[in-house]
Amino acid sequence: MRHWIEKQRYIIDFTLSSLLRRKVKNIGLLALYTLIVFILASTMFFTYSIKKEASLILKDSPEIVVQKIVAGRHDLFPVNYIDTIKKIRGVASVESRLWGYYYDSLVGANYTLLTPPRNGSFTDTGKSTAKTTVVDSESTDNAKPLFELNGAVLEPGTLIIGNGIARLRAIGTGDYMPFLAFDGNVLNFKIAGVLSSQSELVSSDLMLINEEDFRKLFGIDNSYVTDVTVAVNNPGEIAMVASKIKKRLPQARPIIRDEILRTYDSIFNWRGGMMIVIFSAAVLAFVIFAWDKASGLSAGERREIGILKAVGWETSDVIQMKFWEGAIISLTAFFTGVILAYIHVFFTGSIVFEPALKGWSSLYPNFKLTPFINLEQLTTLFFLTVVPYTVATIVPIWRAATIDPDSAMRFTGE
Amino acid sequence: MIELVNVKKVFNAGNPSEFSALNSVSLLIEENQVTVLKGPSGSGKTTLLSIVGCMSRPSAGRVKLQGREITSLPERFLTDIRRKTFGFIFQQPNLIKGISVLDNVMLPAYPLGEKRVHLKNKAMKGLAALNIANKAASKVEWLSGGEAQRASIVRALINDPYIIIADEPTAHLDTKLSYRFMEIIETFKAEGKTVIITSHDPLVYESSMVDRVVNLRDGQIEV
Amino acid sequence: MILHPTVIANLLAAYISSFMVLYALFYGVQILKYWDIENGHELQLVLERKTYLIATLLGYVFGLQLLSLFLYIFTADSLTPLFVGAMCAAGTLNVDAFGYPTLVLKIVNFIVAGLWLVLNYADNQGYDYPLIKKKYLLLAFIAPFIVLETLLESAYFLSMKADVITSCCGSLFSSERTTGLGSEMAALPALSMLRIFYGVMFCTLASGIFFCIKSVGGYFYAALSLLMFLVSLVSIVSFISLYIYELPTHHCPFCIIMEEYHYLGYLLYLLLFGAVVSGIGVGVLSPYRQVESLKLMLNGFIRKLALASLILYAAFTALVTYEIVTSSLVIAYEVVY
Amino acid sequence: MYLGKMSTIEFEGFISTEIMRNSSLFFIYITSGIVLLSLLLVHASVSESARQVNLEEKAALVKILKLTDLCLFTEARYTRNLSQADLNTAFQDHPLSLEHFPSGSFTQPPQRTGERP
Repeated sequence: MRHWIEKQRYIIDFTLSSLLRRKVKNIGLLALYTLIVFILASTMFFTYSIKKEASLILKDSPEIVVQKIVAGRHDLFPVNYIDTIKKIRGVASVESRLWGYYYDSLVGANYTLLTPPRNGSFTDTGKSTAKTTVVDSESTDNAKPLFELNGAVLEPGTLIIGNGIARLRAIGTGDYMPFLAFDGNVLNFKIAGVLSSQSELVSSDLMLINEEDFRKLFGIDNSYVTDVTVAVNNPGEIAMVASKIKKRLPQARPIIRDEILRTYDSIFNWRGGMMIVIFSAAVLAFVIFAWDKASGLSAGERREIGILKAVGWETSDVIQMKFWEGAIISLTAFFTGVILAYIHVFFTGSIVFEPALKGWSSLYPNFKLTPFINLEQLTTLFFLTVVPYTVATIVPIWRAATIDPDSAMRFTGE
Repeated sequence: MIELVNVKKVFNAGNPSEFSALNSVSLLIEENQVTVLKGPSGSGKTTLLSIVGCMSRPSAGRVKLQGREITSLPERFLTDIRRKTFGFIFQQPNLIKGISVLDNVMLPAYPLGEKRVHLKNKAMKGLAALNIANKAASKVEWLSGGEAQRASIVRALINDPYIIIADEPTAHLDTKLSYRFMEIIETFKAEGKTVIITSHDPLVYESSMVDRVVNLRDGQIEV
Repeated sequence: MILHPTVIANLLAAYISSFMVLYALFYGVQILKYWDIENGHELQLVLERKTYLIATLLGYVFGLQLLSLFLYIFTADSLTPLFVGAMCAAGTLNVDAFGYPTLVLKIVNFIVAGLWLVLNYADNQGYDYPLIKKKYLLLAFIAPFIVLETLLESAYFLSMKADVITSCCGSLFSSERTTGLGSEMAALPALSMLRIFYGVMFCTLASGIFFCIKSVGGYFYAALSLLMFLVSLVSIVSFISLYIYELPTHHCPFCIIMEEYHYLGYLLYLLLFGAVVSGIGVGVLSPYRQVESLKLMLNGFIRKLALASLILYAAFTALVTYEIVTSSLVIAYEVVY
Repeated sequence: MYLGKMSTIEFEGFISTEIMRNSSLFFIYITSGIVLLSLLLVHASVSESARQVNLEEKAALVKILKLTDLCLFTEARYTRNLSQADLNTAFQDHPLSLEHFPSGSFTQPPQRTGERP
């Protein structure tokens, strides 16, 4: 065993010196290899961490969201349906939600307007832990305290806007923002507060507005809401309650929370896989390049192997040498690629991908992703980059290793 | 010591460019003797040498080394025998550029996995014996013709083989260096090694210490 | 089909190893047909060079099989959220009929590829390629299984349907999937499995030591080590996993290689696989002890194999016992879930 | 002359130039690579716990405002809230609306549209 280790060390000695001798040829291969690993690693890190973040953030989204569908298209949810849902056993509480979009032609961006629950209050974690007050929907009188966000109370005629909008329109608390109402006249709203920049991933285009203002802006009368969220006593019962709602209200479309999570999971799987499928053409080109480089031995290399074999190296020793050569190049490319990708995705917020991901949206949340890498991603990366490279070079390596020992004898000219 | 029994070597058999380098050569090489294979180029000298030196296998016939049949050994065993038994000195020094003379000399022993310290001492002793120890760390490109030849001789001796094979050793040396080379061969013979040289340089095959001269023509031995 | 990076990596690995095995088989058949050690013709020299190519290819296939076995389990685990009712990799493998057969085939292929390498190593020691015909017959036996495994794996991944939101009703009423192979193994009573495990392990170690001393009973030891392998797999599912998870109901043999359990499963499975490959290797090589060119070295090599497999089994048992002792779970009475 | 001088210096320092064998360099290189990689893993888990506070804030906001979607695909109304039915949300009916790259082309069609109740 001792001899075997010592032999391997000798072979690595020789391989390293031969690699350093032919720098130019290997640098080109290494650069391309690192680029391939870098792009694949960035894709995977990005999709995995955003998927993990989505599942962490959305775990508290409403258990069941019920919408009304008319002729296959979304329709406003009549308030009197709420009582039928309340009668279903297992339903803890039913709350209505009023939300919609407002297209701001000035900057070509869509805002999501949302009426927060009556007396919930929320403070940034920066200052103190988030207080979430339980809202009892029975008390309908509007004397209740309004929604307030770290001190800024949402009175009628004011707005709380997401950080993205503030950045896009360069406005802040205290400024005014005109809105074109459904009936043509202009409503002016004062900005009461701005949501924290930390939560941009969920709230960058969000606008919190009072219920009366929302109805005034969009002309929705009191007997309708956009949709309804249902809280269930026993989480195991969610699917059962949803099926009951479906039976009682045939036009309703109940959406369960873990379906939302599963959808996001499959979106990002699809997105990651799609990038890799597109990118596999580049990997294939690289594999062919590596195969060609490995089989196109220069006269010098051929002579060198001839000398090695003449002097006493056996075919399997030369194969081991070439294996170590491949291993050194692959490890260098793998380490550099992964480290660069990590810095690229988690420190610089994947600048390279930004144009592709942003598309045409003029209001894109700038969010910092929490780094999340595990062994599985690194193994997958290893399989998608190092394995094809190694397999592509097996036959050329074997062909190079079977050069006849007496070729060194025949070699006469200098 | 080495016995060849009607050895044949045919290249790319079966297609029009078939060419038989050796046809039924039988040869016996005694122990501790200096044998010179003489013959014009293209007479199969180098092929015969590569078969004797276990570098390639004959198409037909038998090769015995110290009485042991080695014709149909797998390459792994053939190389192992070659590493331990034969020392090769080629027409060209065939040193690998870019690595130091010391590494070049130690190269044949890499697959044996000897401890590096012992190997280095052995190599330094060999270089000192042919007084090129001062060039140990210098690059191969900076050596003169004679120094390169001597380095390749030290490399051939690194595994202290008891048969030395030299293919046209004096082809690129001037007379002074050729004499020096013959003196080195003298020391091998004194140490009990067997030496096989191919050459058409009269200085070699007429030298006093050559025990036997074999003439080779068109793949056959002239009696 | 789920377009998931790990799924793509799995399929790539599977197709690469089948391609390599078929490529090796192509030359293997040539060797089986034209191999004649006596003559030194061009073809014979070319075939001898090919043996190096095949040995290298099979070496890589063996490594790839091991890596893709673990990646396969990783993929199953990472796809779990996409399926209703799948708690972990065990559930995802149940998604369609191809999950478990692929896993079983992967393990079998890995072991057989390991045996091929053991046979190849022994053959390389002989100076006249003594086992060359048997080696390539075994290769001809391995190839179809690896191709079959690739087909099963692609069927498993391609026919997989993620339960995403459907447009018509939004919520999902897919029925609970019946658990397949995994549940029977879990149903075996834990305590009696514990006794069987230690009993069979004791016999294996005893017969191994006996073989090492007297070098008699190689086949018996090989058979026992195969039996021990199966018993260990079953006991991992039935009681060892309970102790590791410290949860009397969690029988999943795959979660132990995950992060939460400090990747303990890797060590456990590597020890087990190493032990079974070297154990069966003893049996595979025993008939060739009389072969003339292998006579002197083969006995030593077989004894080394037996010793290796003994040490690995002992380490495996030590690790399992350590887990049981340090686990806070105590299975006092017989509980069948 | 210059060449000559260099080789002599080389000779005196011969014994010392052999400071590091190539293979030891290689092993140091490998271990440093592995160390760097594990540093990344450590950094990932450290910053994950540091980010926990931030994640909880977002989760709390989602809980209070009862949000259902990430604000990622903001270029079109019907891609903003993918899980909600909308005039033509990606998942409501046929999703392959390609005019809005990239989210339009990146959303995956639901697998089993017709079969289930």
